[in-house]
Amino acid sequence: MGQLELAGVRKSFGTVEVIKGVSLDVAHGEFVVFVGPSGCGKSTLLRMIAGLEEITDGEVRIDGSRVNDLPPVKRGISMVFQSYALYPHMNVYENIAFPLRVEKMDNKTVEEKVHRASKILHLDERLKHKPGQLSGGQRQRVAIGRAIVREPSVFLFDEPLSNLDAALRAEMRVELSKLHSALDATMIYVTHDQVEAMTMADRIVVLDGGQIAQVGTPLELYHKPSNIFVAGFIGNPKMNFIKVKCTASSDAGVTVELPNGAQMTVPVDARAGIEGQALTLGIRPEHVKFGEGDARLQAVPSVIERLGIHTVVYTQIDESEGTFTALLEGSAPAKAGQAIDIGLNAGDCHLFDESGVAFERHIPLTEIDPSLLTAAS
Amino acid sequence: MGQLELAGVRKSFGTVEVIKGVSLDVAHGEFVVFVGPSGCGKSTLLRMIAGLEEITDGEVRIDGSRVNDLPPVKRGISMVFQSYALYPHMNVYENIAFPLRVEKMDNKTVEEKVHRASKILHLDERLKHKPGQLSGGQRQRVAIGRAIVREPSVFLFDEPLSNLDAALRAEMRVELSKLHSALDATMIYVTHDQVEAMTMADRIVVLDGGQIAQVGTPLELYHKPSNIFVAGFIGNPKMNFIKVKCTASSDAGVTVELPNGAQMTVPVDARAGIEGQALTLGIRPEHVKFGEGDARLQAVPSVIERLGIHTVVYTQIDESEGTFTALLEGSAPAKAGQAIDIGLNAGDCHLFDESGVAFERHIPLTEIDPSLLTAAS
Amino acid sequence: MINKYRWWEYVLIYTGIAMFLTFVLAPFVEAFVVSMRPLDALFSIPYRFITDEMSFDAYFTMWKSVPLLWRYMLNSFGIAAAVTALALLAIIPAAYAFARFEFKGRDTLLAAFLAVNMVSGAVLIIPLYKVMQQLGLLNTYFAMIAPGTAFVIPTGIWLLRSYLMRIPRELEEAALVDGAGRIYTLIRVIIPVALPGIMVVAIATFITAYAQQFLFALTFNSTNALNPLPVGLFQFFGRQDVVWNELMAASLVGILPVLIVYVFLQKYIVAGLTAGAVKE
Amino acid sequence: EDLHMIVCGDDTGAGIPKQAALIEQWESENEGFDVTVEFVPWGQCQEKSTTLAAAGNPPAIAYMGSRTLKQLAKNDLIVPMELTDEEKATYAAPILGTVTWDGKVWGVPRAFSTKALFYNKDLFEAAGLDPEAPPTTWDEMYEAAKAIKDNTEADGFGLAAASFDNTMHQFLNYVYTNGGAVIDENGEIVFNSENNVQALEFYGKLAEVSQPGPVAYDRAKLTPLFSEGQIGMLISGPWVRSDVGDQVNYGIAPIPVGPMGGPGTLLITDSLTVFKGSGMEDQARDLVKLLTNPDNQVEFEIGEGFTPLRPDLPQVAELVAEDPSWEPFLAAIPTGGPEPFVTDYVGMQDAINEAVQGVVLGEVDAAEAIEYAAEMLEDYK
Amino acid sequence: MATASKKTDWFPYLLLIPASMVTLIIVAWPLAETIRLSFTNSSMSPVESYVGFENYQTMFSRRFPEVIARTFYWMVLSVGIKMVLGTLGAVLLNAAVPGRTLFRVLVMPPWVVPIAVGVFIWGWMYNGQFGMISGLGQRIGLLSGPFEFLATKNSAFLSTVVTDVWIGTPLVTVYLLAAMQGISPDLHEAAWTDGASRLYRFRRITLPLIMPAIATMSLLSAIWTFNSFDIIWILTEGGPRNATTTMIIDTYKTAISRFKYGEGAARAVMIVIFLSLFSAFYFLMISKLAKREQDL
Ligand SMILES: Nc1ncnc2c1ncn2[C@@H]1O[C@H](COP(=O)(O)OP(=O)(O)OP(=O)(O)O)[C@@H](O)[C@H]1O
Ligand SMILES: Nc1ncnc2c1ncn2[C@@H]1O[C@H](COP(=O)(O)OP(=O)(O)OP(=O)(O)O)[C@@H](O)[C@H]1O
Ligand SMILES: [Mg+2]
Ligand SMILES: [Mg+2]
Repeated sequence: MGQLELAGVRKSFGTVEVIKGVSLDVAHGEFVVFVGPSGCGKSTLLRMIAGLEEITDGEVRIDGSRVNDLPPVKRGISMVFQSYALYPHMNVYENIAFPLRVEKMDNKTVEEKVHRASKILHLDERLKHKPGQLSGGQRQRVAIGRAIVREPSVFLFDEPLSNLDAALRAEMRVELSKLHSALDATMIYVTHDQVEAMTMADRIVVLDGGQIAQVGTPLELYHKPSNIFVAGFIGNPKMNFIKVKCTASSDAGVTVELPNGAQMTVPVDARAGIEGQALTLGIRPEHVKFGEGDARLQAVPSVIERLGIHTVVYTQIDESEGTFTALLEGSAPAKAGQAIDIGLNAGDCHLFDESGVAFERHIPLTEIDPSLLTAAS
Repeated sequence: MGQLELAGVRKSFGTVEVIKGVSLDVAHGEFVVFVGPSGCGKSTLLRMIAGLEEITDGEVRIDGSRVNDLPPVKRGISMVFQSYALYPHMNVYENIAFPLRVEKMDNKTVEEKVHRASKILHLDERLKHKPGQLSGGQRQRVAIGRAIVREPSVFLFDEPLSNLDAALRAEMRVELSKLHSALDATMIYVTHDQVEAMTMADRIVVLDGGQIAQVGTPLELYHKPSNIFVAGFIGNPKMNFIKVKCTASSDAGVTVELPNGAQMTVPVDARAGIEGQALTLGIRPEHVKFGEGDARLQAVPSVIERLGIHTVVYTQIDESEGTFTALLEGSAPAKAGQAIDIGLNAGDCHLFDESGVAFERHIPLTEIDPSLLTAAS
Repeated sequence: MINKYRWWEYVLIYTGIAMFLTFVLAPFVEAFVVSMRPLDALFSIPYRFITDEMSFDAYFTMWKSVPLLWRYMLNSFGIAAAVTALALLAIIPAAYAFARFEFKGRDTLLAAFLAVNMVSGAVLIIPLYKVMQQLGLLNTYFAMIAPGTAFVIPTGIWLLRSYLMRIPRELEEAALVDGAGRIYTLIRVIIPVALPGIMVVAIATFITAYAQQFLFALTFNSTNALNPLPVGLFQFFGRQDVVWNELMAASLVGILPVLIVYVFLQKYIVAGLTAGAVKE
Repeated sequence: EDLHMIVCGDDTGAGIPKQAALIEQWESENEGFDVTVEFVPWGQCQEKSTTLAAAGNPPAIAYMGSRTLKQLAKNDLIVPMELTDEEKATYAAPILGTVTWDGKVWGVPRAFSTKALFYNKDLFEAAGLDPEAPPTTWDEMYEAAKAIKDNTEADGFGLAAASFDNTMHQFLNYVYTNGGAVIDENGEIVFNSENNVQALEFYGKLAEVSQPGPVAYDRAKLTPLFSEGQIGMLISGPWVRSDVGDQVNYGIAPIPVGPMGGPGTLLITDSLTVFKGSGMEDQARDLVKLLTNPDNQVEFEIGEGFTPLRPDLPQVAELVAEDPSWEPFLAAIPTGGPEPFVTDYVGMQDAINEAVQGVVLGEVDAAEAIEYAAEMLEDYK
Repeated sequence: MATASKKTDWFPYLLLIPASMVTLIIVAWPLAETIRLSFTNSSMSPVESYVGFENYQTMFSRRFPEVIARTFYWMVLSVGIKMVLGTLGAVLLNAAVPGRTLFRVLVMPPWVVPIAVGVFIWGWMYNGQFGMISGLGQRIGLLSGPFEFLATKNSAFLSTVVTDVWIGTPLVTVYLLAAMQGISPDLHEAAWTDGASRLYRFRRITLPLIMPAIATMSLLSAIWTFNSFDIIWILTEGGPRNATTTMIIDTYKTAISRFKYGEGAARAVMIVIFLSLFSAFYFLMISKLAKREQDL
């Protein structure tokens, strides 16, 4: 079984607290992804679960029992390292067999298990090769092979795909997803890659400065980020933020005034006494419209990127603010230096108060097919 | 001036020919990107232009005069290395000043020029730092700074962004584009990143095994790849290929039969006597429709990735063939294991003959606004 | 292109190398010339490089005048090999500890080891003799091996430590996660991975041990059959006159084995040092 | 039991097999004793024996320069040989003097050397000198050397001044032929004398007519020069004869005499010494006496080419008859003087060498050098 | 590596046992004994008694300061030449010219030969009559007659330095060569692209980047050179007139040749003290220099 529980886990290096009280429940068989900016403590948290890093405070429980003081091997976990950490002097077979050799398993059983693993990972042809002779994707699979022969109940991955090129990464992503369904194991996966997080996770844990900013399914995070940090972090290109002023709040939503004076009522839960406050409006680049929408803004694109599928327009809404990005369709007739007409639909917008907390959006839950939320598993 | 010309350029390492006769004209001020799979000779070609690698045969001309035997500095080029090649023992100021120091320029002029460059690149605050203390993006900018102080007419970049993370890369892409327009210099840029190539290039040179596979604007390559290699290489996710049989050829196009028996007339230039031949049909994942289109295919998705904006569906059309990828809208109700109805529009399809050469597509030139083709410059 | 030289640069480089090599090799040429002359023709004046009476006789007669010569060479080789093996046994774990673990007194201990370099065997000879005597090691190979080992350990630790620090920590962590004990990890993972670095240390140790085995052998050993080459060569200094030609011949033949070892292994030295050197 | 015997030099001399045979004979007579002979190169030989003794593990017998005996005895490292009067009588008095201190004999002479003047007759002739009239006084020697230096390609004299023991030995020849001494019978330093200043002055003067760079030369390097006809004269021991062979036409004469003295030479003996603490001192003494009894010793000497210790033996007469060139070496014995007996031999040697080198290099004048050295010697007596 | 416990981790200490044992027995104990001896009048004789600082006093009352100065001069000269030659050699061997693999091998023999053997050969070379240097010098006309290199104070001093340089240079060369090869070729290409000549690149790129290697090597080399014994001993025994008597020679002469173990031990202790001071000073300077560069 692979049920995992973190209870108020803390970690300090010297006097610096790096993990500041993290609590999390992971069900057996779940695929949980940790994301967050560099240095937020993802690796540290993972290493604490693995037993590679001492736990300063709090408890880690696996299947209900405290494992704080157990060495890694006793926790029933396996870890795949970012650098793969393959043993360069052993061939693929011996690399995969290593954990079994440690257990002094007899040769026949070893062979059986290694062959089973190498079959799952399509490595049969490569067993005689040294890691140096393998491509990045193959190395990755060897590292996974070494992790699965021990048949652990929890897998830990630390940015396993970050060394691969885009094409291979896409391929491996698919293979990892398949593996997850095949193995019926719990997986905890650290990444800083949006796409990986969105495509593979059952649930995503967004970490910020050693604390959990939000936990939820990918689409929850995408559609209902609970604060400005998560909103900005999830989604690529990044969500645009515009400073607005609240003019009214009603059941229909909160009405705000854009920098150019346009007004718009965003369908979010109203709050009392917020009229006149400065709020932040969020809109994802892919929701920006060209020449249509509830509110319009004029802007002069400074750079235009044509990706074939899309056209990315970079502009500035207001002198004082950062870049505003719009993702338009491939053949959108935008041109650098020529003013264009940008539109926002109120229903696509997010709204955040001064402390960065999101207003609950009125997205009728039925609009997202609930079955979709686990479709990727 | 920065007019560059390659005439039948060849390069052998020992007995292995790596560049097999490349001819190319680059106009002054143009932004040309070299792309191609790993090992195809991109770096080698760039280094030959730079003068870092001897030219086995053929000529490199800059502004009309042969430079084969000139050392780099005499060619009026500057190069930004993939690894940046910053001098670790010098601070940012000295790194940028290095080319000027070599010229024994007086201190005042050096200071002026370095400050001008550091201003353009927003490095003013960092002049005292050593490269080791900089982030990836800052290092990148220092490398560029060192290249621009010499005010060369041709800039060469060898995968300058490949070490950066996604966010920084997007940012630097924009900055490089801005720089290009600001400096009015010719730029030759090597990358293996699709997005970089598509967004920054005036023209893209696709290299394959030491030869030019196609030269053209990004949209030309995207819409009218001249062969199956370019078609597969440009675009992400990759174009899907389906084996089809030609049943007829007329002015309206070439009619082909799909594996499931469906027929479709692809609007491409007809050729005589191809009836009955096996052809390859290409369709980009983003052009695959869901439940509509000229031809329909049934397929069972094996993996579904939900990126928020899109849903990526991986499936197989036919036992014998590779993965078929479809890029559907974010909320497309696809589910792994549940058959879906995929549709292709004949107008979106590409067609290739047995040797991989494309049939000229009937895309009315007017449909692509000509001004768009240089919009990114 | 960057490595293309103009003709005068070639001239400069080759002249430089020629001068450098002349300095380095001249003594060997001299030794060879001396070894080729019969004893009474050695002291010919004025100096001439080549003379008619040159022959390889000394290379044959030396085995007769110092009958145990082959034995001395073998001893030298064996002692150096044993020193190398023992030193590695001490160096590898110590270097590993210094490279990987945080423990109380680490820096002090490391400095202490390095300080051994500052003590030369020559000044410790008397107390050292007493140690050897108490351990009952006098007149055994071990009397030459043990002190040789002690004095190569510090440099070895220092070299190997900087090499080990470049091995990714994750390799050990992976082994730890896979359930391997620390000794198991050291033997099965670290040592094989560090082999290039160990190779350098081994070669350097071997050469040092081969080149510097005079004093200890002389003082701690009285059994002629156990003597290493440098002590053996002293037998060419007869009471009244030195058999120079045979001495030189024996010296040249004596360094041959190490030289051959070096020729075969030199690429590891440069490669392995590169990994270790740049770091510090 | 293991009887450890250290012998200096190598085992190639013709005397060694004879010695080995005697040892074997002794072993068979003394059940349970096993003699291991260790040959140690000259440069390190005495240091080694002494180091072993100081560390408490002395060899039973060691070959030591007789000059060290006083030092060893004073430090209680060796035992006296307890020779009977009869045994003593077989040695000439000056020879016995080299091993006697405080009334006891501390070692038995094993190797002995005396010195004489070698001169190249051809060079003498070439320089216009009489080849059959070798110089008998310092002045004559200097004149002859100068003549050779001036009139031939060769240099007049072979002078040793390197930092080795041989330099002091050479110098002592001049001290003894000029009536000088280093230390008197009472153990007082008498180095600072007019005799010695003259000797040193002359040594410095000889440098002018000697081979270039005397400071780089010790005995071993001078012999080849003589063989090559590069120097006209050389003061050295009997072994030079075999080294030179018939390469040059040379004569041998007694060492020329200084203005204040008479004939003289330096007598150097190396002795077999019995160390204290090996636990088999008696057996060791026994073996030493066996090896050095008149018959065995002379056989050994002839084999090794040493000057015979006991000139009166019939074997010696035979030897001289066969090879008359021995005569000058034997003749010198009665007038010879020993190496000075001090407690810090190397200290003395360094002090004297330094004085010699200083004068040869022209850095100090003789009187000053002697005075300074004499002061230093006070510490070493 | 952290484990899940807070107890002291004995494992690293365990790993240090073999090296420590050997060092303790062979170096530390004899060293302690040497320090003890330095306060006694120990000599040949089995009896010894404590004499306090007398040995140190006598040592300094003699010409010891001169010996110290000479030792440092000898070391600085020798190490300086070794570093310069080694750097030059490394540059030459790093040049991409045909034959460089062979050259790299040919540089090594001096390191590989037993020191004593190398010094015998040099002794022969320095001979004015039969040696190669004087012989060739006369041939070429550089010397008017035989010149004995070991016969005058200055030439003997320089000769010992040259031999020490000969033995020590190969290791320096190889070490610096390795350091140079560790510099990414990109850096040179970048500088070349900017028009920097070979010399300029050496000055501004190669040299600064191998500076750490030069620093470490020069310290190690200094320590070894300071303690270098066989070379001087075999060539000159410290002569002529003490011109080549360094601290280690003086120590050996006192302790072993003259059997004054107490006095010799005092000198040995001085060597260790001087070297420690020297190394500490050296490290201080290096780290200060490094810091200054960082602050630039
Ligand atoms: N051994 C350590 N000693 C001190 N601080 C540490 C140590 N390991 C990590 N840290 C600090 O803890 C913080 C979290 O580090 P961690 O490696 O967990 O970040 P991360 O989220 O994995 O970042 P990245 O995405 O860059 O890998 C960082 O600020 C880091 O500097
Ligand atoms: N110095 C060299 N000697 C021999 N072969 C070389 C050398 N440099 C490059 N090659 C070969 O030339 C071919 C092209 O190399 P190049 O570096 O130009 O590829 P690339 O297109 O830049 O690839 P990547 O995207 O991986 O950088 C490769 O097959 C490579 O192995
Ligand atoms: Mg991390
Ligand atoms: Mg490349």
